[in-house]
Amino acid sequence: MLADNLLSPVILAFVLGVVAALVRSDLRLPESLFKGLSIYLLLAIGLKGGVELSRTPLEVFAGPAALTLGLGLVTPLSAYAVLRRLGRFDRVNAAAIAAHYGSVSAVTFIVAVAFATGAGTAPEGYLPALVAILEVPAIAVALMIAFTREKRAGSWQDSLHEVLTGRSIVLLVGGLLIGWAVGPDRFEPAKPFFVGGFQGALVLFLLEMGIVAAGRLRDLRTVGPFLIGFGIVMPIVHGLASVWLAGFTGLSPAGAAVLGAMVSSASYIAAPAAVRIALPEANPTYYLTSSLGITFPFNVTLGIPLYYAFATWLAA
Amino acid sequence: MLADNLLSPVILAFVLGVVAALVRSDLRLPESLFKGLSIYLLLAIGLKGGVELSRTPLEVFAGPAALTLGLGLVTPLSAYAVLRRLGRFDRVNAAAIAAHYGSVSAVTFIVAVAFATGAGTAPEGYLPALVAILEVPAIAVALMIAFTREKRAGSWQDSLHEVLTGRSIVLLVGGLLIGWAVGPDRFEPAKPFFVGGFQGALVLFLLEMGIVAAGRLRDLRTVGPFLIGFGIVMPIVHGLASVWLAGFTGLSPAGAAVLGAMVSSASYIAAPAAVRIALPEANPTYYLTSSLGITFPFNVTLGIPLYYAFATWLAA
Amino acid sequence: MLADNLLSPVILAFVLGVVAALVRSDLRLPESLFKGLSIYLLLAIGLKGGVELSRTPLEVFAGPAALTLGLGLVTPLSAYAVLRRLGRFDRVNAAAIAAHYGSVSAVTFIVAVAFATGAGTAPEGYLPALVAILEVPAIAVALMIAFTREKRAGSWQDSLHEVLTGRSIVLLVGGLLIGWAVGPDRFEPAKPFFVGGFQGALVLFLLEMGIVAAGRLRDLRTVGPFLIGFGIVMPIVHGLASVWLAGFTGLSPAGAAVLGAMVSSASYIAAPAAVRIALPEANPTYYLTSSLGITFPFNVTLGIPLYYAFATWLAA
Amino acid sequence: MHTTTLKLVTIVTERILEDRLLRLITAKGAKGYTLTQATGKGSRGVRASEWEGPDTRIETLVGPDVADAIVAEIAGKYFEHYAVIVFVQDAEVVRGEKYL
Amino acid sequence: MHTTTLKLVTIVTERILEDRLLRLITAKGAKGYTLTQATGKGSRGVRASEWEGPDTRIETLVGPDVADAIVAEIAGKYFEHYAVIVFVQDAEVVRGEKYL
Amino acid sequence: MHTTTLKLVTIVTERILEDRLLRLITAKGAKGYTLTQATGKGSRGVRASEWEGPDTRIETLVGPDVADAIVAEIAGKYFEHYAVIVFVQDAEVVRGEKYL
Ligand SMILES: Nc1ncnc2c1ncn2[C@@H]1O[C@H](COP(=O)(O)O)[C@@H](O)[C@H]1O
Ligand SMILES: Nc1ncnc2c1ncn2[C@@H]1O[C@H](COP(=O)(O)O)[C@@H](O)[C@H]1O
Ligand SMILES: Nc1ncnc2c1ncn2[C@@H]1O[C@H](COP(=O)(O)O)[C@@H](O)[C@H]1O
Ligand code: NA
Ligand code: NA
Ligand code: NA
Repeated sequence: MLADNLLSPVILAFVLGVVAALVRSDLRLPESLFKGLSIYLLLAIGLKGGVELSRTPLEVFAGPAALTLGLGLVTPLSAYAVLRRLGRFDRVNAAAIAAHYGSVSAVTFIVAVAFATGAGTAPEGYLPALVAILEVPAIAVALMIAFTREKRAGSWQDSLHEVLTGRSIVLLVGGLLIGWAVGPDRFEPAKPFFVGGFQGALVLFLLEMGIVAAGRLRDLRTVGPFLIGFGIVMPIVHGLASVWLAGFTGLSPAGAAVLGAMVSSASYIAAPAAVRIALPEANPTYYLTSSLGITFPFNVTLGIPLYYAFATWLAA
Repeated sequence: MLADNLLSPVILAFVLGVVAALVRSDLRLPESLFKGLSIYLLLAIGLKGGVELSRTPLEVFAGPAALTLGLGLVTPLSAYAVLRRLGRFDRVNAAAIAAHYGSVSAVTFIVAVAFATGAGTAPEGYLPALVAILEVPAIAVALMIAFTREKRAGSWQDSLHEVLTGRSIVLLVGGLLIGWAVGPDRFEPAKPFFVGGFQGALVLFLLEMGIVAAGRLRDLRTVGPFLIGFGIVMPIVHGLASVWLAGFTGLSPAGAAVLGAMVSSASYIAAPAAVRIALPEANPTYYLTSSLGITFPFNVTLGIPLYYAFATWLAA
Repeated sequence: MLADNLLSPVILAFVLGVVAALVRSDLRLPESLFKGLSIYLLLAIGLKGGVELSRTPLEVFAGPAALTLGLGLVTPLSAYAVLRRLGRFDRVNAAAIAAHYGSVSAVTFIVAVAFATGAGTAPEGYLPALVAILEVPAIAVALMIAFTREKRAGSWQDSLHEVLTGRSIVLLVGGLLIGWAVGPDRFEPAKPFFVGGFQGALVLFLLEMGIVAAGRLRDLRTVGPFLIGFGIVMPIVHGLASVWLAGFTGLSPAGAAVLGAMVSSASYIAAPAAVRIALPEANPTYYLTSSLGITFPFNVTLGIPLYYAFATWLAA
Repeated sequence: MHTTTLKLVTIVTERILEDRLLRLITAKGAKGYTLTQATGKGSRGVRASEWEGPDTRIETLVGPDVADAIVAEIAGKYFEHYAVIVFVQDAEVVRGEKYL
Repeated sequence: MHTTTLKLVTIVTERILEDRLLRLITAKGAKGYTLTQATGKGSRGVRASEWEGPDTRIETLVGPDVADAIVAEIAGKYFEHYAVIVFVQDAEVVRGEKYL
Repeated sequence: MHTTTLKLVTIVTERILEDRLLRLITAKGAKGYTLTQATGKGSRGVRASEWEGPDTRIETLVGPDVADAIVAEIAGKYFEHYAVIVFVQDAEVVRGEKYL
């Protein structure tokens, strides 16, 4: 099963990207294409999720949604506590990193869905709605922690506007609403583009992600062993706990595994932008290296199979 | 039927773009991608039209083609007359706007085809050839009006070169010729890309169109109530008249509706570039706001269903 | 058969690009899109080739591979000899041009595969591996010639690093390895994107190739009649010889024709970058105009059908 | 040809500050600006969102007082925590009064 | 190192004028130019084709007379109806004779 | 506001030299640089790989000695065979000591 994940074109493309960067190849996706692919991927998962949502009864959706919201509020607190107590980070940097680990990485979500589907059991189709629910609260909570006691250089209203109107939320929520409004039939003509092309586009996207992540690797020494360990252990803790809790909301094992992957993942699109504005004193090297250089690679290779194995074991 | 149009992913993506711009989201398709999509869409409709043309007898095509040419010559004159007499515009600005309303918006055409197909009756496949016929004459006529009496700052030869060698015409005419030369069988391998992906690509394109059009909305106050009214009533008049005339050339109701949408539409790619060069004194705020901020949104939401309803009513 | 090739959308798109450039149209694919398409095409042929390789026994592959390597070492020498003896080029320029004609044009390869497939007989699926084998050696050989006797302005270590870590090799070899590792089943989800979309993406790519190649045409007068002749005759010689030799390695006629096209082709991505760095004294007008302005258009229109006809005639 | 000597203020900074700095220079009296995309390296290596795009390069032609005001405000507000560089040059502008 | 003082003429204008202005500066004697993509804001908000791409930024190193000629011609022909800004600076160029 | 006068060295050259020139200017003492994509025309028409992208425009703010060293090295090593242009201007930089 691990081999199934590691031998998928998506993961190997990520590895190829890392290798290309390490041998100092000139291979880079043009920035505008990378941005375009991220728009495509976010809109596609929004649309597909919305179409599924349109045929999901509210009572089925309510439990997982409430759980996701709760996890979005709690995980930044647990991450913050660990970073402060065990990691001895100052308040600002701890809050900055916590915002990332509370929020969610859409690409990790996508890879998890692809993995579960490849393993034979498609997770619930409405999960993208949970990604949207998970994205914002954690950032708000973490910033609130940072702003409670002291005056700060940045503005936290500015920052919230940044997340709420940011590309990820607009495309996810917008896509969900569109998909939900049009329903399966009217979505049909757009399917070859948004569904058929999806996996391949993801391969190209992860190729560039590998190049970007490799750029973070050289900072591993700067961030020190604690943050490296944090970037692996924290996701495992958050992920397994979420898988376990998900079982009580009626989510299928595949769905629980994907939710685990989501909660365990660290944001590297929405959160960095928001944190940069609200907490400019925080050091980007910490939060970018841990979320992008450690947690993301860990999750897409080893984490997702782990959450999936745990979910199926729980269900058995 | 109106709901059918308004609830398509294409239209809702346009709305999402408008909303994203209004909440000042950072969502924007990278410029190069938007340009790339426009190249793809124009080439795709050219190719599909050409393939269809290769199996259309000349006598079937001749009538609609002649009508389209005629409308391309007449509509700039009617628009000019209205703008001068009722709108009290000066010659230059009236001619500039008339060039836009005589020419055609390829995206409106595409949306109209998608609408008619979605409504169950595919229009004639050779219609893209009519788009090519409709694009240039109106611009030439309108510039001729502007250049007859006075000396002008711009050059109208330059401007004609601009339209004739412009992206839209080269891709449309080039695509038509290629599609016509290769025929259905040899086009087969390129079909998944150009036909399968078409609707989805259109969704992405209209998302950005929404953002661009929203940028024109703030100028609505500048252009005044007359131009707002003109941007809605003129298309209705041109559109309904064309639908009615199309009936006499043997076009199906669906084809007539699409021709109506084409004729009613206002150019915002070819015409603005040509007019900017030939008539630099004309105020771009007038012609861009009316064509892009008023007529385009009106047509893709309400106009197309109206022309379609009229066409089916006429045929019944 | 020639008509079959000339009337394909891919070739006609190339012609359209040339025409667009000649009439000075503003049509150009944005640079980032062109680069993105080249990444897509190279990765796609790598992946497809790797998947095929995973089910090809080594003994089937060994013969063609050895032949390809041999041709990669010999063709730069034959090209160099002709350029020095008959063309009276100085050592540097002769070596520079020889590097291009020994190496390979991936797009010519793709067009040849499309042609053979269109003609009804798909060539061996593992051929992309041969493209990777053919790309580098010729450049190394040609640079070695240039560096043996004299001190040079450029650095040939730098240059080799450039080719080996260049986009083409990383994507081709990386794609081959990924495709080989994942095998046909796990590649399935990425197929619509990488296989279904391939031909259409190629149409768009060749449109821009036409525009780029047309830009080289104005230099035809500068390079003189010898190089024009060389750009047509050398590929024919290399191509026919390769087709003939390929017959002894067990390659099918279609495969032999494609190998002929590969060997006959002149690089215009990897080689120019490497040569510019190793041999800055060489005049880019010579090597770019001959490879891109003469040999590429010749091969995709007339050359490929010729090699194919010769291969089927040999087999009959 | 009658020309005016104005100050050309060039700012290179992380993309995330673009909107904020444009508001700042407009508030200080700049009548216009020109933006180009840039990348760069200075004392701060990392950018908050690598795919938000690289840096932005802002040029604005202004009078000397406006130039001073812009430079002072940016130095005070952004030098400490953000990657930003500002430099000022003279430039001869035709009909430069328009920009004052 | 021997250097020459030349004039660096910078023009920012709507994309649609790019070809025309390049012909103009070449005709006036410029030996070369450098183009970058730009966007901007000035007194004229609207661009003719938003997706034709934004503005273009043209730099050309020329002698003082050529600089004057370019500036005068652009001011005369394009200032009234188009979005365009032109400014001139000094620049030290190595082997600058090549550009005269 | 306290400013320092530095040299702004601008280099426009073929993309293929980008890495090499960045190493060169860093080796000569530049503390940072700004890159923008450019295209251009000069005495050499052709670029080695048209789709490697067009030219690159490098700006670096440095002290006068570093500026001289950069200009001399580029002139010596690259002027003969490559398309490259270098020019130097003065620029007032706030807290300019950082770049020395
Ligand atoms: N010496 C320099 N010359 C030119 N640009 C610089 C220099 N130093 C920094 N920059 C630019 O300013 C940005 C921010 O620099 P810094 O604040 O030092 O990280 C960099 O990304 C570069 O684009
Ligand atoms: N004060 C300024 N500083 C820098 N660039 C300007 C300024 N004013 C205008 N521009 C540029 O020149 C273009 C045309 O300006 P305008 O003719 O005033 O609309 C704008 O799009 C900007 O790119
Ligand atoms: N007179 C000039 N003014 C501005 N840029 C120039 C000039 N001449 C050349 N360039 C730039 O320098 C590059 C190399 O020029 P060259 O070495 O003359 O081919 C060109 O591609 C242009 O971008
Ligand atoms: Na999380
Ligand atoms: Na019209
Ligand atoms: Na070859």
